[in-house]
Amino acid sequence: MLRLDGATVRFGARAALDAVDLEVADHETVCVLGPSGSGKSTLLRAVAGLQALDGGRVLLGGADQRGVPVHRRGVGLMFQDHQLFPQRDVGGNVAFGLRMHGAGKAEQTERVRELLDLVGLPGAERRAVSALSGGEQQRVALARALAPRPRLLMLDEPLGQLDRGLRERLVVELRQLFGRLGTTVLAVTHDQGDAFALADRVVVMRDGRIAQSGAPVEVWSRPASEFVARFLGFDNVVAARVTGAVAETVWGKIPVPDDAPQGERRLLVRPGGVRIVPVEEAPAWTVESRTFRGSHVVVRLRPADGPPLDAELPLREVPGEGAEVGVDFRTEDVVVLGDDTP
Amino acid sequence: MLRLDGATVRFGARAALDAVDLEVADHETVCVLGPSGSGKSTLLRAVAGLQALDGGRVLLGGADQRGVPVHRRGVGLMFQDHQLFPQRDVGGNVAFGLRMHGAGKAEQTERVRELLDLVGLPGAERRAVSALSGGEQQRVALARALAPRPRLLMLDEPLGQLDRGLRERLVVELRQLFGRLGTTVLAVTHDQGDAFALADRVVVMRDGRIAQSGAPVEVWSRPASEFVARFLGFDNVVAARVTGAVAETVWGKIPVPDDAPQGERRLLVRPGGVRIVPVEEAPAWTVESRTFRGSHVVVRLRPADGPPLDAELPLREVPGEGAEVGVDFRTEDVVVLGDDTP
Amino acid sequence: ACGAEDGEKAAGPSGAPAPKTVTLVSHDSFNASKEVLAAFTQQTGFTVKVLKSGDAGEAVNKEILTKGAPQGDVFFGVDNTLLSRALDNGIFVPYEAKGLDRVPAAYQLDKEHRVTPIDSGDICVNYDKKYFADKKLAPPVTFDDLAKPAYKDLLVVENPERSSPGLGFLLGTAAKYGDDGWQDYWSKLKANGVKTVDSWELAYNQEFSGSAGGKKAKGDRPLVVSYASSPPVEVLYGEPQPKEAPTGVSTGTCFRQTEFAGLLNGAKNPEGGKALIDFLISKKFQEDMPLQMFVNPVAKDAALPELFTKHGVVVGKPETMAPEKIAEKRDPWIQQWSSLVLK
Amino acid sequence: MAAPVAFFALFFAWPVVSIVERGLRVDGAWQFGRFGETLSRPEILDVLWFTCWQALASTGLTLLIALPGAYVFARFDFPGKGLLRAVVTVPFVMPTVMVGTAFLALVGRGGLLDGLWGVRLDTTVWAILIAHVFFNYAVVVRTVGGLWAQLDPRQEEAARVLGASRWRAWRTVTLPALAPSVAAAALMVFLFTASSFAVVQILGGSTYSTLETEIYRQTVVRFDLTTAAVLTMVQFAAVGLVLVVHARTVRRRETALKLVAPEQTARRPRGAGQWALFAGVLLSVALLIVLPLGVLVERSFATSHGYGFDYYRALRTPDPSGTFLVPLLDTIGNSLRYAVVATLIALVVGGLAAAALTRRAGRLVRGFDALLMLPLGVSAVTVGFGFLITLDEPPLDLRASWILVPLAQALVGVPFVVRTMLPVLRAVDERLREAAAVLGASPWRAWREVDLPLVRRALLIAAGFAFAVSLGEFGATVFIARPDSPTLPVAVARLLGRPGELNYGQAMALSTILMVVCAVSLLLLERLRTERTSGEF
Ligand SMILES: Nc1ncnc2c1ncn2[C@@H]1O[C@H](COP(=O)(O)OP(=O)(O)OP(=O)(O)O)[C@@H](O)[C@H]1O
Ligand SMILES: Nc1ncnc2c1ncn2[C@@H]1O[C@H](COP(=O)(O)OP(=O)(O)OP(=O)(O)O)[C@@H](O)[C@H]1O
Ligand SMILES: Cc1ncc(C[n+]2csc(CCO)c2C)c(N)n1
Ligand SMILES: [Mg+2]
Ligand SMILES: [Mg+2]
Repeated sequence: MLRLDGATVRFGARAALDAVDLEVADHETVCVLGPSGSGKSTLLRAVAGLQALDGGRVLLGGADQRGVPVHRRGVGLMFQDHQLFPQRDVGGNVAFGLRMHGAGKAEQTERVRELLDLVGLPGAERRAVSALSGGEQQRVALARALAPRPRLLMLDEPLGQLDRGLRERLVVELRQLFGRLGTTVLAVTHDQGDAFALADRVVVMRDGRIAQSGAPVEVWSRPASEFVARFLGFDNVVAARVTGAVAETVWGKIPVPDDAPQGERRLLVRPGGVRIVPVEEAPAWTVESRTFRGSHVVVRLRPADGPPLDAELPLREVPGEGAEVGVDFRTEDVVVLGDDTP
Repeated sequence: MLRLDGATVRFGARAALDAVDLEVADHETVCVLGPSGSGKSTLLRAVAGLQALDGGRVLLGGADQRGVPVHRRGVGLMFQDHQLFPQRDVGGNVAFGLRMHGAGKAEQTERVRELLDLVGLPGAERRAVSALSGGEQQRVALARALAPRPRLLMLDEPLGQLDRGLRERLVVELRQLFGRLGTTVLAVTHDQGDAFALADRVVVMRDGRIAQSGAPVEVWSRPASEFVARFLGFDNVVAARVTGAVAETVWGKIPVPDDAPQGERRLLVRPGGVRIVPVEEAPAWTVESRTFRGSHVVVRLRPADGPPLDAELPLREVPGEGAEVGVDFRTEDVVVLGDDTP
Repeated sequence: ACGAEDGEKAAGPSGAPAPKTVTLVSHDSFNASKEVLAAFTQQTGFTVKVLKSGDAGEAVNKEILTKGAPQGDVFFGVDNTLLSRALDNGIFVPYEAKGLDRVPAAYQLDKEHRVTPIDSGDICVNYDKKYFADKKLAPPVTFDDLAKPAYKDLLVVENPERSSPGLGFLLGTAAKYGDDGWQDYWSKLKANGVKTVDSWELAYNQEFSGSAGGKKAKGDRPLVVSYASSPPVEVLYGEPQPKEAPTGVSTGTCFRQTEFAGLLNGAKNPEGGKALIDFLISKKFQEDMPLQMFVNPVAKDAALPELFTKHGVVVGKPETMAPEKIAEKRDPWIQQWSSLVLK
Repeated sequence: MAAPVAFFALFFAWPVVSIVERGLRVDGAWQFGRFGETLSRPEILDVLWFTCWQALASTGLTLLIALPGAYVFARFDFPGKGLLRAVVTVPFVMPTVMVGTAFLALVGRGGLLDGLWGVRLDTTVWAILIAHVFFNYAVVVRTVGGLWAQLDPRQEEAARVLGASRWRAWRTVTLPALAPSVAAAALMVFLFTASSFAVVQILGGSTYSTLETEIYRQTVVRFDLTTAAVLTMVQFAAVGLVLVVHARTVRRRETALKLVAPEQTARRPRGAGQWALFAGVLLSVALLIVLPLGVLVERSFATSHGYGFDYYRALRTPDPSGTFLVPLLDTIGNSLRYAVVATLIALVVGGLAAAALTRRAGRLVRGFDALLMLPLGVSAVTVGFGFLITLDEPPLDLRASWILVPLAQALVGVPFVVRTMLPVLRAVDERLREAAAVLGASPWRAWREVDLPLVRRALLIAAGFAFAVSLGEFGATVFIARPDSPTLPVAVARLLGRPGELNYGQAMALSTILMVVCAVSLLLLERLRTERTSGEF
């Protein structure tokens, strides 16, 4: 469906997209993740033809898109800042794409109703967009992008301003909708939960390049680099010397999977893989802080030496602040990381 | 510091704020949660004086604010859609409040530098705001709101467009900053993680009213109503008849805490409190779907009768789709809910 | 700012010691050389302040509107076509100027001396000398000539409704052919290809082949309604000055215009005003006038400058008409003329 | 609000009402019967009909030709843009007499069209329409372009990704956003062309006449003040009607827009389509504006013995008859001084009015908004005569005072200032002001810090207009300007009113100087704009 060949976009000296190669198959849903300013929006704009490339190519359905005007590309884009049309009401905004594609009045009305139902704004057709709350505006923008059923739909932070309940419902319904229509989707999100729930494949960007790309479970369980690991929120990264199934670190000896690469490496311990045990051998770990995170508590443990270690614990297992505890690692949650050149 | 007495704001027939009573103590950080359109932004705007009240009062430091113009209230507000000044560069935006408060040139420069460092945009002073990515704009807006150090700082979705890593760092640093300066903070967020990490107290809104207010742990562990429970993402709610320490439901008998209210009730089982056990007694539960959620997997279980049940399981314990399993409940994760009139 | 304050303070309201400034209100074409005005100041002690108030019609109308509280003391520039309007509205008070005896009685149209004749000029057809020389054709001399086939498609005139030479020419034909005869004459002119434009500027600078502007605009009309004084002015402003005027005057097509001045009703400085009117018909001013406003003096003792004697013409018998009659007939004639010539 | 109201009451409403009253009440009796009588005369009806349809046609034609120009100026970046923007504004200052002459050279006998195809348009209505486009091209380019350059281009992008072609996106998204400024421009063009005087007179021959020429005729030639008053009332009614229609259309379209810094929206043309548009606009400017002006320039150099600076040199030497008491070159200084004062008055009064009108308030404010526009649609003669009979008592005996010139000029400048600024001011998102308020800015400070930078471009455009208008203003100046300080256009007119090659040549030379003075002043104003903004950035 979509292919990028060395796509490059430069703003002054800075490259917002740096020779990006990416392929999205028909009917696939790909989520783009990455820190703020890593070039996610620029990627979507380049595909849509809103941002001229300084190098490389964009292909849609195998055809080079150079010189193809935006409206002929058959792609849809939901803007990060919505860009609703202030002169039109909600209905007029949602129906806009349909109108451009020559849909009849009745079809427009019907589809607008459907979509507003989907995004949880039934009956909002005649409301002014300036009188909507932030999240309501985002939902109108989403409905507007969905309306003309483009073959490639690109969404820039489609759910960012919605609460969790609504978001989870929408993720499920969007997935079903895309499945039913066979839409190819390229979505930007900063929420890994959304990305993992929505995507067949995730792409992690860093400074205009692709740092890792793969199925959600794969990226999650085997981050390719320290950057990806840290980006996924794993801060428990430490230098290690791997020998066989054991890694030596400042945190002590840590069991690693058998097939782990050997030698001087960076090692990730997922917080969920840290268990608190009674102090067996000195030096003990000190509980430095506890952050309540809803379903679990993140406990920061300070070793005698080396960087602190975060452990994700159920509420009922959390030790008191300042307590001295022992630590045990679960092998499945230990990952030996690859090189950190993105 | 801040008190609202029956604050009411109506848009046409609809009340965006419906007799809201709220008190925020000095140096307290309160997070406002709530579904999209529940009146969170309206609440902040009313406090700032940008939205006239149709009823009730706003008091700051004990003084009724009726008739006090916005710029004399000594409050800061970061807008949900940023509203950066398009004709000024990043530095000009951040320095704006300082300038209005008569800070000297040198102080401005120094403080702008500090704040841009804080939000992770060092050296961005001379950049045009229209050339920033969405997240970068949000960070500039945050810096701009922080700059004049208002006694009451209100933030509307301050971190919504940022990735998890940056957000977690900022939450920690902001908390420290507010602690150091003694700032009173009223922040809107849709991210419960942020709310729980940042707030001394959370306020959950529903349709312009306050549905629950309390310390994060408290709200989390004892949602006051089915609405709050569902809003927090707990969909495992079922009708129950509570007798002593046991509740009878369509899901079978479920153990409840000893002090639980008795009689016909709604019952919440947190997904984390559902454990999969081998099938012991018929009828068994069927694994309907599995959603990968990063650190855990949400498994939807379909009973022979009644609503489906979500279980949050570690990756390694997830049964295959379509498998028949048994279910066990952990008493600590079962909550008997209160009345659902907000 | 704009350096206009000076001299104004002296013009205090009446009651104050005799004002030292006398204000002359006139139309755009008024001009006098500095030395001459300075001489007046020397003679009388009054400084002259000049206010130009639009074209002649506009200026007169303004005086009528401000009757009783005029902008100045003396008004100069009402001609015989406007005289009745001015007199009927009573904007002037009688004053018999000193030295009026030097002005022929024919010019003195108001027996009550509310106005004093100052200058006269003739509106006549001008011709492009070169054109007629090239064509070896004698230029027309009389009104009748203009209607002859030899001069078909050669004449451009101004719309009498919008232009004062245009009106003068119409009045000239009416004087010549009579109240009921001029219509016939104009029908002939029309049949002979007369062209009408709205203003003198257009006729002279655009259509007339004998002027600098007309040449550039490829003007193709060698006959135009202008003034008898136009040829000398062409010489004066030639670049370089030619030995002979490029244009001539058809002396049998002229209508005489006389311009008057009068003391304004309600003048703040009537003494100064009277002195100024005296001065306007003095030999000094009368001799300065021709080169300033391209008109002829009315005082018998005033000598014409060389330019006029050399390049000007003597109009023997110009057409004239009484102001009262002009006032009465002007509008209906213009209307008739319009439907006759424009439709 | 009080200052602009006082200004208008004193220098517009009072004089005009007085002169109308003078006409309508003869010897204490109201002459209302004259309405029916006047309005039933077929030639008056002809005049009304012609006035309206030619103004509508001129307005439509101007929009058609100038909107692409507005786009090019707003969204394209090209070398010499500032100069070109100044050049298209030059017609604005040109005395209409000169313009008539220039146009005759194009469309008249022996003109370009005549030479090429043997087509002559003089005395046809086409000549009038084209000249009106020539005059008012800049009105559209500047008013519309001012807002256009600040529109967020992403709105159009949003339409494009929803399947709209470039043209469709423009029509459905950009045009509605521009509607208020397009309406403002159309309104100004309509009022100008409806009250067109010299253009109709020169290019239309004696065949056509507008309400304006008719009022002039009744007032000045026939001195029939009653008929003139009736016609003035008709003019009022017509202008009022147009204003109501305008207010109606605009009110529904005014929305807060996301405005961006204009510097960031312009870029080089890309692709064949954009280059073609660019070239087309350049061509139309060359044909419609540069060529007529070029004719005047050419004539200022063409002496009887080839090209040379003779006429310019003559400007420096005293007139052989001593007609002008000051060397003609001094008129430049006079013109500039008047223009600067008039611009300042217009900016202050218009700026205050625009600021007051920004907050869309009640009927009263709207009425005032309309009142501000009236001077554009009311005959200069009416106002001039009105001045004469009202401002005649100390301390307001301004009849002979120099200040009357810039005051009269400002009367025309103020509507420009208001109409160019309002569409932008009303598009400023209220929440930007709110953002400033929560950061500690008082309402006045917020206006200065938020609105002012956003309208500064519009303000400078308006200043350019006001300046150009007063530099070229003729109708009011000619009867007020004192003989010792004539302005450039007045001097040109006096020169043209006399026979003689030198007079004609000097008129051309002086007109050329007027063009250059105008273009240079506008360029300096543009410079002011870029310098100030770069400080802001
Ligand atoms: N100016 C307005 N006119 C009419 N209705 C409005 C206006 N502003 C907000 N509303 C409505 O009031 C309700 C509350 O809006 P508010 O912006 O406070 O919601 P919110 O809680 O901030 O939502 P979100 O999380 O989506 O930003 C919404 O239903 C919204 O549509
Ligand atoms: N018009 C522009 N001019 C200059 N730099 C730009 C422009 N647009 C974007 N950038 C820069 O390019 C980089 C990538 O921007 P982009 O908008 O693609 O980021 P993003 O990944 O979408 O970030 P976010 O999550 O914050 O929206 C950023 O550093 C941004 O500042
Ligand atoms: C038809 C028409 N005539 C003249 C102008 C030029 N102009 C605009 S304002 C102004 C000053 C006097 O009102 C002048 C001369 C125009 N734009 N449209
Ligand atoms: Mg982005
Ligand atoms: Mg909100």
